[in-house]
Amino acid sequence: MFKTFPKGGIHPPENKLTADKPIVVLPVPPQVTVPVSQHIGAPAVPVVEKGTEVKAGQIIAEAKGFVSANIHSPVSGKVNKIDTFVDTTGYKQTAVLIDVQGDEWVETVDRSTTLVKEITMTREQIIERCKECGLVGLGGATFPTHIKMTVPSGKKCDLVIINGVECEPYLTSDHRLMLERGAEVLTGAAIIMKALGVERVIVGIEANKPDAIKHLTDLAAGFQGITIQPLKVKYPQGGEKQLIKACTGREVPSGGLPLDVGVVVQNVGTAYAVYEAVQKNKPLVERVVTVTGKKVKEPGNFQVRIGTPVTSLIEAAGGMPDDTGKVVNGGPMMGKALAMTDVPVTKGTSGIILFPSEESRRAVVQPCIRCGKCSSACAMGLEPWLISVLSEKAMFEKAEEEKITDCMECGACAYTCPAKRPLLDYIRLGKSTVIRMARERITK
Amino acid sequence: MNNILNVSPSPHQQSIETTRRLMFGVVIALAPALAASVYFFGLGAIIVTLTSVLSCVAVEYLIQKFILKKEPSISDGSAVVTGLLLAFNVPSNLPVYIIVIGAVISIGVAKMTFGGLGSNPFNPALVGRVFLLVSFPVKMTSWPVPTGFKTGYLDAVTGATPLGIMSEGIKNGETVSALMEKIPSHMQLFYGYMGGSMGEIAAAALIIGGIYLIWKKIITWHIPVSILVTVALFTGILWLADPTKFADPLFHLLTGGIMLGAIFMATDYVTSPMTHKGMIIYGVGIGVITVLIRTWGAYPEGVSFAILIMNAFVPLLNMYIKPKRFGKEVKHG
Amino acid sequence: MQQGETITHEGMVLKAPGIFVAEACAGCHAKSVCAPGKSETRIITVKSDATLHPGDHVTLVLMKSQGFRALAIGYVIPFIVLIAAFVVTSVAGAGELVSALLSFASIGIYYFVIWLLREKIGEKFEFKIKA
Amino acid sequence: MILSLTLISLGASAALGFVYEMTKGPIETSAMNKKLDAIKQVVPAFTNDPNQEMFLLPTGEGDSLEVYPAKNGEEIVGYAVKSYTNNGFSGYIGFMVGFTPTGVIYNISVLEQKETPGLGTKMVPEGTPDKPEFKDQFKGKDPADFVLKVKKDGGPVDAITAATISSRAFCDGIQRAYNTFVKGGLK
Amino acid sequence: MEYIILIISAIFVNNIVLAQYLGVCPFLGVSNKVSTSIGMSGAVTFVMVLATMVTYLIYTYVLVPLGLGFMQTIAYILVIAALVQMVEIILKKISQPLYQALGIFLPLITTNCAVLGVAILVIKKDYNLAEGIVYGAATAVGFGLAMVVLAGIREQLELADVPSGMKGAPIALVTAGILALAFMGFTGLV
Amino acid sequence: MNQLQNFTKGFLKENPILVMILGTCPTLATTSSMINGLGMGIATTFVLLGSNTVISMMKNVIPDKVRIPAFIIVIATFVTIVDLVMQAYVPSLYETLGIFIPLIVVNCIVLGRAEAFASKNTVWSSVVDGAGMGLGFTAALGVLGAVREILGSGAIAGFKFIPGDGILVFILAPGAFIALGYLIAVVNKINKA
Amino acid sequence: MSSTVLFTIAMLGILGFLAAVILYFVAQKFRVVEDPRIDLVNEALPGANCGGCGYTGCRAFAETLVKSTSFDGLNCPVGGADTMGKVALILDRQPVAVEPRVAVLRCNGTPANAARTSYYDGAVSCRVAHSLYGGTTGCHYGCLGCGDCVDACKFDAMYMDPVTELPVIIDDKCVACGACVKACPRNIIELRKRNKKDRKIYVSCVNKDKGGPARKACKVACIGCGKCVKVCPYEAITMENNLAFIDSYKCKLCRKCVAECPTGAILEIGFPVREERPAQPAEAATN
Ligand SMILES: Cc1cc2nc3c(=O)[nH]c(=O)nc-3n(C[C@H](O)[C@H](O)[C@H](O)COP(=O)(O)O)c2cc1C
Ligand SMILES: Cc1cc2nc3c(=O)[nH]c(=O)nc-3n(C[C@H](O)[C@H](O)[C@H](O)COP(=O)(O)O)c2cc1C
Ligand SMILES: Cc1cc2nc3c(=O)[nH]c(=O)nc-3n(C[C@H](O)[C@H](O)[C@H](O)COP(=O)(O)O)c2cc1C
Ligand SMILES: Cc1cc2nc3c(=O)[nH]c(=O)nc-3n(C[C@H](O)[C@H](O)[C@H](O)CO)c2cc1C
Ligand code: SF4
Ligand code: SF4
Ligand code: SF4
Ligand code: SF4
Ligand code: FES
Repeated sequence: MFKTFPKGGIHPPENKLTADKPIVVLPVPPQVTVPVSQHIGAPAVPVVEKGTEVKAGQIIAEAKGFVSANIHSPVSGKVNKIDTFVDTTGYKQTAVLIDVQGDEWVETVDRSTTLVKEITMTREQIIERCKECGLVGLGGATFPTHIKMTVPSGKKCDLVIINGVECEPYLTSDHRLMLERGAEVLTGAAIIMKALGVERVIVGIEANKPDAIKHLTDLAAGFQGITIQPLKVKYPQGGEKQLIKACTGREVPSGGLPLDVGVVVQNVGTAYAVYEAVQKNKPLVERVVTVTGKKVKEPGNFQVRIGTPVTSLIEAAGGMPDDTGKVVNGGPMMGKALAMTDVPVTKGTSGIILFPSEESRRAVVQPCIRCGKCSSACAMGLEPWLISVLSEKAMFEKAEEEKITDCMECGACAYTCPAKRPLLDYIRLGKSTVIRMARERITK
Repeated sequence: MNNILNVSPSPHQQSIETTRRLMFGVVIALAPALAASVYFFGLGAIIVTLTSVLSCVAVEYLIQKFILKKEPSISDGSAVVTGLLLAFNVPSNLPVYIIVIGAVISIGVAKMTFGGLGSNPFNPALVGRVFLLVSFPVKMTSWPVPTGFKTGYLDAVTGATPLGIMSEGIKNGETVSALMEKIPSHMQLFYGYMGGSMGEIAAAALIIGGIYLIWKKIITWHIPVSILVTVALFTGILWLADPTKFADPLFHLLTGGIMLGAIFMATDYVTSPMTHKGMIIYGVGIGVITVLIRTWGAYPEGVSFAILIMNAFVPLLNMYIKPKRFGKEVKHG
Repeated sequence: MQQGETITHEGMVLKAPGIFVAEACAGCHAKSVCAPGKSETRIITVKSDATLHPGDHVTLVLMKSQGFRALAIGYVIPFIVLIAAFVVTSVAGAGELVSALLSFASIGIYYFVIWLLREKIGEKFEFKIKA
Repeated sequence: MILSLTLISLGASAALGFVYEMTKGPIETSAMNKKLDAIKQVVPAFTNDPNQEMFLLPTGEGDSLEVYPAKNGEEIVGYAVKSYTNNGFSGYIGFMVGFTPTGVIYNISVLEQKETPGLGTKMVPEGTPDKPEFKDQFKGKDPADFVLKVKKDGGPVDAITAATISSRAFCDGIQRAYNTFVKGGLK
Repeated sequence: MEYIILIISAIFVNNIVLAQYLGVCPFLGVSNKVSTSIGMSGAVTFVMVLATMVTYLIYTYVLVPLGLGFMQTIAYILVIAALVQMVEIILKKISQPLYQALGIFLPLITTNCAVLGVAILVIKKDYNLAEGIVYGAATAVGFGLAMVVLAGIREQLELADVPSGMKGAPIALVTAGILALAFMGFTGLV
Repeated sequence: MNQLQNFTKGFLKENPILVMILGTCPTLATTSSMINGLGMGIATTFVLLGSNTVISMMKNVIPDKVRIPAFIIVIATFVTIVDLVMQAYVPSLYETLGIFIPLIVVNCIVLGRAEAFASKNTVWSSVVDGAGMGLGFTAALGVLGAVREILGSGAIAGFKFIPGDGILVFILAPGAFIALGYLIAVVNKINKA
Repeated sequence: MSSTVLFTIAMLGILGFLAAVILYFVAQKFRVVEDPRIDLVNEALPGANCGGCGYTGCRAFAETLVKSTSFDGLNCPVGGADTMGKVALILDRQPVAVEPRVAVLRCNGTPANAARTSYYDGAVSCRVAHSLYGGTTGCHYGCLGCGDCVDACKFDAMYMDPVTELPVIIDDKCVACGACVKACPRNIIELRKRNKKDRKIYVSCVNKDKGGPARKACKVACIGCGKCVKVCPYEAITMENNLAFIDSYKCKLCRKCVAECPTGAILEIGFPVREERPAQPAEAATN
């Protein structure tokens, strides 16, 4: 029984080239660059200085403010310097540069691979541990996990959804994680369940990963309250509002959070990180990254330390093909294009895609022919053609009335548009302006 | 290694659908009807089509190049579609100069004046057609009779359209059944054996084109179906009420520009609503106005007017009929 | 204020708390030569917590629905009253002169009723300021 | 202030009244002339004042038409019948139809019409012998044997191209005049 | 039935702006926004009917008996101007907020061709008072319809790249022309 | 501003129809041929001249508060005079212009000029202004009429130089709107250049 | 006199009286609040409605001018001193002299000076590009080249130079309305004092990086070395965040700094070609 969300959605070519490539653990690079802001919210504040000797797993920057997360050293070695670097977002920010020496870990970390299924910690301890370990959502938004696990008073949570949809083309890291570390992921889910005091977990997986569906369904038998929900393939099913609608029929109200309908959504990678943090006391210093592309020699899924330069990841995949025209951090629909490849992997890096030059340029922009295909594609029920032109013409108030802030930036509209309009470019611009205007209104 | 990388905001993939592909899809869908017209009207159909397409493209090119001083965009194919549909909407014996005037009006007045592709509120081909109809009523209503492929053009033998015969006759007090005698059988109407505008006659060929468009997802069913159903229902009710004064629904569906209009002209993206609900209201409006004009108006045929009138309401429909926003109804589980 | 569409209007603070507004003719291309519509500038009183100074330029905001309500009370309902009164009196057999005069009278009554209800109606129209 | 306005009103009204008095005569004559011109056009030369001798004849459809007898001296040379039809492309068309005492159409003048320029309006102009217009085909015909129907309806009248409706209406108007003329016993 | 024909004729077939060329200035001037157009139509309907009634009475019961038919124009214009102003004053007196709300919503309805034109046409067409009222109301609805439709199109065009020379009145006129062309389809409906 | 400028401004720079977009109704309604257009223009010019003259003469007499009703009365008087005179002496033209003669009274140009110009200027300037504006109006009507007549019936001032029918639309309402639209666009362009 | 004339007079008398009463009443109620001077001032303004004054349009500005008590901070950049003089005359006040200004582009990152490190392929809009990343060169401060400023200019005073990929300001047409300043997401454009013969000297760079990275990104970047600050005899140059800034009101156009700058970040425009002997900085050019 495959479910999906009712309105909108598209079917871009899947190109899951690395679906059958097992996760390869990459060696530690000679030098890592660890940005202090790898999450939504205020950057963390460095607590080391030039020359400090650090061990892997040691805290090097502390969360500052409510929505923020600790940063740990992914390697052992010596701090080379703390300076500004360009990160994957294309902007400068502070990072800690560490010269690697050996691979020594903080003693408290349990590095064994034995599965620990039993959950001994209390709710509060779990949340505290996630906070200490600097966990953030790995599904893309890098929202600090501990905040998501804390239900504000007055709200009720009765369901956790584990997002194993991985609806972005090309990416397979979640897929591999579910296949290879399925039990850990489910244990992580159980921990999240406990932290939120919830009885039920649904794991949503799209039908293009039948092996993962089967594997997890088998494993789920050993867990209380976990069900696997197969879903039809349709982008952007991984968007949390769409996923909730698909799995439960509940509709997160406009401007609301999943919690408004009693749901918390976590990515499978996050669930795995929760498992490692809670059961193994291991901070978030590693993640699985898919490196792929049609012309890449040895595409694959790699487990790497945070801070590893993207260049070395690409080397691991057989090097950058000569005619590479675009490198994207993340999926082709929502990822960010990199202006240069000597940027570090961060907590939010789910994949690196190398597009050959013929696929790297956008087609020539033509006038909107009002075909309505973008509206049909929008899963949020918006009218992308309208809000984008309103934003282009700086009619932001009108755009606000047309709910521009509901846009989740999935890019389905810009993908479908036959006139190749840069719809999302302008929508994003309008969205940020409108949000800024709204904020100014409140503070006034 | 350093390639200069391309950087753009997401998404980094685009579908293969382009404006040009859509437009040429429409051209392909029009091919059967064009073949039928050439079969029935011969050389005239070819001359009219060529003139119309060429002059539409030329007008667009010249205006963009010399008046608007923009990069000409004729390669998107929209002018070709407009040209073809303009040709489909006129008799196959129309003199070249009138067709050229039609092209100037369609492209120059109805399209480029508003800013070109995508900006025009009214269907360009129909503006051209109605303009010609009102300006040259004689030339625009002398319909060549289908004779099989002939090389006649301006000198083609003319006669009335079935709708014309019906409308005249009823106004003259004749009964429908008597008039039906003067009109080809329904089967002949279905294949296109009747007088009429060049491309509107062959219902069968137009339906094939329509199915192709829907199959290729170029259009959705909403507009054509709502128009045809409305016309069938409305004329059906009238027919049941008084079969001597009103023709049967099938006759209405098979004659005049209903098929051409419903499948190819009302569906023009630019001038039709964006939401499915809007499309259905739009279609029903076209259906109702068409039947009103056909049965009570001075013109025997009303599809063109009906579409233009509903075109005018499209901005209002777009304004007030919005897609259902996600998260509007606050449900709690 | 986010919900629903609004009508906005340029205005200038005349003296706090009064606001000085050019009426809707401001948008009409003919206003510079349109004598009857000219120079009628309306003073609108707005409750606002924003600190305003005479001479400040502000945008007045009125909910569209409130605009339409004003329209209904000011013009549409009296129209209906007028027609209804005319129809009723005509059907009752009055001649056109009498019917007409009676319907004018009904409008008068209508306005009188509105006048009685003025407090209530007044509450419904609320201007906001967007600086 | 009210005084000044009243004064202005007074001045204006004086001017108005004066102009009205002045133009009253010419307006009446010009209105008269218009009718007279039409009558002159459709009947042979006359000496009387048909306006003075106008009488009404019932059409048999519940209304009446104005008939203007034209006399040369005492001899009746023709009748001008003011007829109409409501079947025009745009509704009402008014005619002045001139008959000789024998019932033959002498000439027709269209007094009022709202037909489409270039189509229905072709019923208005007077032709020349070498370039006859629509109207000319009726001259000298006796509707008793010249059926007032367009060719499409089986009659002898050549319709105006692409304006059958107007042509039909034209025939209808003439027919009305003729019927009234005959019924009134003038023939 | 007669009234229905009158209504259809006044709204569609002989639409006051699109076929009779009356009230073109406000048609062009106020049709920038749909909401204002709707408001304007409502207001014009009331004013038009009121004006038709008053002028009809004055004409039939004052001017004609006195033999002053030629004073139609001057009497009408004064009466209409005063009437419009009176409505405004009454509204202002009744409820200040109501009046203010209308003020920023609608332009002042001054006497335009349409109001005066309808008053004159009612006399010219020999309507009785009831017909005159129906005609006035239907004409106003037709005026409103045309204006709202044009406003919709113009609001949409605001987002389009209309060539600079055509912006404003020219494009509104061309649009109105095509609209008139489309409305010609109603010819003969009555 | 000298009197010449005062006079000529009505033709292009401040043309009432083509720049200020006023008096559109008579413009559209009476320009199906050039002659009709000119006729309407001249009638309006006469009213404009008359009212401008009288109002500027009386500007000191009329109290400010009642100036609008006073202007209206003056204008309406002139309109009625034109109406009566045309009815008497050019009945056929009067008939074609129909309802638009009395409607001169609401033509914004007339009242607008009274208010904006005549009530503030000397008699002589007001006469020049009225003449300029009126003739500008007339010229615009004439040009539009000519364009429509040429396109619509292949004739100019009734003289037919293209055989057959023209493009009929231009004599009808849609053509009137469209032709005026483009004419305004052209004048905009000229004024900008 | 006939009865018609009598009736006419009576009729109009009554009508006139009625109208007068009603309309007079109206006139009372609708007291004209508008200051007649607003119209006059409005007419004196250029009517460009460009917003350069900071108000929504010329009329709005006219209203403000009339209501204001002094001209402090009120200026129409389009009409300049002329217009403000006229307004002052109407309002019977002293005009405040506002020196004319002109827009200046503070970036010289042509492809020759600043190597392109990536190609921007998104919507052609500086605001979009700016929100996306640092830009197509190593300099994260410089011009993005999509021409938002050109679109913003209502006076056709700007165009994009296809070779330098930078906007060019046409001094003669620029009225210093500031629209481009607001449009540029990177704050590259500055309104500077307009000097005689449109001469100008300014630091054509906004890079706040340290010398090394700045120089690496762009050959003509300001590296913050401070030499110009030292050499300027009029203290017109300040240094902040590794970036030199020349105050156009203090600068006396002596051109000493230009010669001093090691990267050529300071531009001199509108001066006659320098003579070969750099020892004697052309005094003649200073006025
Ligand atoms: C300001 C803000 C506050 C949030 N608060 C909560 C919260 O209290 N509880 C929670 O479960 N998620 C919270 N979220 C996280 C969102 O629900 C969501 O999971 C996150 O934005 C990532 O979703 P995405 O990847 O679909 O964009 C918050 C997000 C933001 C931006
Ligand atoms: C368009 C869109 C697509 C997304 N696709 C996925 C996805 O395929 N898998 C996923 O885990 N999260 C996806 N996300 C992020 C989820 O909305 C959500 O943030 C995430 O599942 C929350 O888990 P996290 O906080 O653990 O990251 C997507 C978000 C958007 C807006
Ligand atoms: C704009 C337009 C105006 C028309 N005006 C008239 C008209 O005034 N009189 C008329 O008889 N037919 C007129 N017609 C044509 C009728 O609609 C109808 O086609 C015609 O009368 C049929 O007659 P036929 O058999 O002579 O072609 C007009 C057609 C159009 C398109
Ligand atoms: C499905 C479809 C239908 C179309 N129908 C028309 C049409 O009826 N008339 C026309 O001029 N162009 C038509 N076009 C072409 C194009 O949309 C048209 O030229 C635009 O209206 C010009 O802006 C059509 C295009 C498509 C894709
Ligand atoms: S990017 Fe925004 S507007 Fe576009 S389809 Fe996705 S949610 Fe809708
Ligand atoms: S998909 Fe593109 S062309 Fe179609 S309506 Fe949306 S923006 Fe316009
Ligand atoms: S260059 Fe800038 S400051 Fe100068 S006129 Fe243009 S927008 Fe205004
Ligand atoms: S100066 Fe600013 S606005 Fe202009 S092109 Fe450069 S970045 Fe864009
Ligand atoms: S002339 Fe302005 S409304 Fe008619």
